[in-house]
Amino acid sequence: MNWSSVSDFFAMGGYGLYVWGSYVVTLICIVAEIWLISNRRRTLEKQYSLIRNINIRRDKK
Amino acid sequence: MLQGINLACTRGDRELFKDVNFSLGTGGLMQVRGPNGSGKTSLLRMLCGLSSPAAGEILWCGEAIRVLNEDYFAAMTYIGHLSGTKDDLTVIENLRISSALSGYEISEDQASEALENLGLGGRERLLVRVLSQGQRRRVGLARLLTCKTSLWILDEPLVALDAMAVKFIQGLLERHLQQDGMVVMTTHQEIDIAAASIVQLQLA
Amino acid sequence: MIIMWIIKRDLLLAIRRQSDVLTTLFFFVIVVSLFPLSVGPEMNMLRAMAPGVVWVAALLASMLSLNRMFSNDYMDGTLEQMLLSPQSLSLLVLGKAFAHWLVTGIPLVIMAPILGIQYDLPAEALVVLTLTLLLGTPVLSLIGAIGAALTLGLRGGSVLISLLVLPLYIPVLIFGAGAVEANMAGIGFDAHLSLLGAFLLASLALAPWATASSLRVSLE
Amino acid sequence: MTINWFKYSSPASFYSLAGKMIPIFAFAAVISLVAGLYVGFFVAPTDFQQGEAYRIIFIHVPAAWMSMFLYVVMAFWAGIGLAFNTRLSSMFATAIAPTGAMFTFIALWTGSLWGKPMWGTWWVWDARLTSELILLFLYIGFMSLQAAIDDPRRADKAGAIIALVGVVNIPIIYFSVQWWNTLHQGASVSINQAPSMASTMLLGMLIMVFASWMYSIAIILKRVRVIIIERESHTAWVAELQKKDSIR
Repeated sequence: MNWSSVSDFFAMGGYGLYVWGSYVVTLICIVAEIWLISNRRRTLEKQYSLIRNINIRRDKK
Repeated sequence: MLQGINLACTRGDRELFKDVNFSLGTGGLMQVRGPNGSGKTSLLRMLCGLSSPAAGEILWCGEAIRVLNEDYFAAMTYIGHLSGTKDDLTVIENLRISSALSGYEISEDQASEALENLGLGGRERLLVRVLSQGQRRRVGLARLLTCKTSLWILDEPLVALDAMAVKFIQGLLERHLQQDGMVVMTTHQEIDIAAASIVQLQLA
Repeated sequence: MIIMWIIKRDLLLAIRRQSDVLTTLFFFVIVVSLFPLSVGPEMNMLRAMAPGVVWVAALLASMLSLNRMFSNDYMDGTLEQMLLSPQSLSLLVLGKAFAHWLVTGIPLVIMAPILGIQYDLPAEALVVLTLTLLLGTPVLSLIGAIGAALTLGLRGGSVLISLLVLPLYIPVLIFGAGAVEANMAGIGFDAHLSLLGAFLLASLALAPWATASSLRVSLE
Repeated sequence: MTINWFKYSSPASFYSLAGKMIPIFAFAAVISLVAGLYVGFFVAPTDFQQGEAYRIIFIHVPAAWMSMFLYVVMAFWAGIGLAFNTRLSSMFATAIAPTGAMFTFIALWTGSLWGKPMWGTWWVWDARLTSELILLFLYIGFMSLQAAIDDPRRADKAGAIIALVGVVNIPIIYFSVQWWNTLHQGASVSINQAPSMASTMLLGMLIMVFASWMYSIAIILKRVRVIIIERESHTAWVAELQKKDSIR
């Protein structure tokens, strides 16, 4: 085991800022990418249910 | 011979036309009709190979034009709704250069003669920018007199022309058709052109 | 010869519209002259900076005129005619790129030694600078033609061209400016020149073809 | 059992296939990520030269590799789309670009954060970092060109041409930058050559590379599915999907 305590783990031998700065930004990028795609998908789904509702209404008439 | 098989054209999500079929033999004239936005210009651009159809195939003498490419261009002249002239060149320079681009290098005399025929005699040395719309159109059309191609594809060739010029173009087209040429054109004006066979293509 | 016609045509047009040529040239001169004003007139520093400054200014200047390369022809319909020419389109494009170089590249090459004097470059370095520009500017026109063809008729096309084309200019910039620096440092610069020559040959072989396909895509 | 691979080259059948594949790749990505981080932080020893700072390697190197691989893969699919006029391959190229750009950005960011303790500055014109920066420009150029074109068919083809031009240029650019770098500064501590890399370090890095691959495949498939729906919204099969409410 490399680390004697949790704070030791976060300090990263004095390089905490650099190491965690890298990992956190990477995490943010990945989360943002997943969120953006899901968002794009949701708007599409909304659009489609809208189109479908219009079609159903037209069919009923 | 020019053939179109099941041609379709889409603009974005919208389908302009589909299942367009035709066959045009030597000496034949095809008039493409239809309201604005029905895809007349799109069809002509397809026929001359500028754009490819969304579906279907265009054949020239039995071979697909997208395979023939330059061999097809050598047999075809397209005059679009843009005049195809440079404002900063003189009338005669324009004609000689556009003729050379289509593979027919002509001398000054030949160019002058063609321009004379189209009623532009005496204006050869003027810059095109000072000409009127109709005169520019004539400079563009002058290429028909200098190129010895068999298929002409003309997009609204008569627009902005006066009665005299319309008559001249009409005669020119008839002569071309008599010599076993082919013409595909769109026009809003009603004109009678005598031809061995006339195909009317109506786009919805 | 078709290529001669196209070169003649573009040169005629350039002569009748001299402002286009002059804008490029003055842009080049002004950009180069601005640097001493921004970093100070210290001659040793200017001498060290000169190759880079002149080269970057040349890149920007030749890019300035790129979007006019095809857009005028596109607007008046003459580009359509070129695409439907029975001649090979790559050859026509080569002619147009050559004309573009004659009109924008050559003035830069001629002007560069004069601007180099402003930066107190030694005589030999001036010769090398001119040589590198002579070999490098045609590459700029050839690669730029691809960008110009791809962005034809697009909104914000001129900004887009710089995004597409500038990264591709980097090797020319590195070896162009590098040759002059190597010469001033007393190292041989033959390798730089032969690499620039290789870039020129490679872009002569590939760029017209890529530009021709781009034009077909853009006009569809 | 024989699989009709040709069948999957049409967007319609690929759409459902991709839907089934995404969870598999996402699962593989998560598992290998956890394993890689565990090896990276708890098994791999402290580097005697760089201390703990070297642990940035576990994302920097995979990100740098991915950014370059993805550009080549993107250009490959774009080229296939251009040559054979297959819609799906062009859509793939479009879907790969943002992920590639993201990895390029991560490589730059982590490189800079690593450079600070090692070189004392946030940015060094080191050959690797400079090439990554230029690669980012190439990705941005590709994406902005596609974004500026309204007609998807033209966007695909134009994007393909610039991607292919880019892929031809990347080795030249990389080589030029390398040359330029050696001329202008002596050999400095290069990021990617830890002189004596412990085998556990290498193992951790390789697992992270695998995780990046799995993540990229999953996210690109996800994006391709969205693009398919956007592009093919007018076709019969998408209408069919809507009716059955099975767009998911």
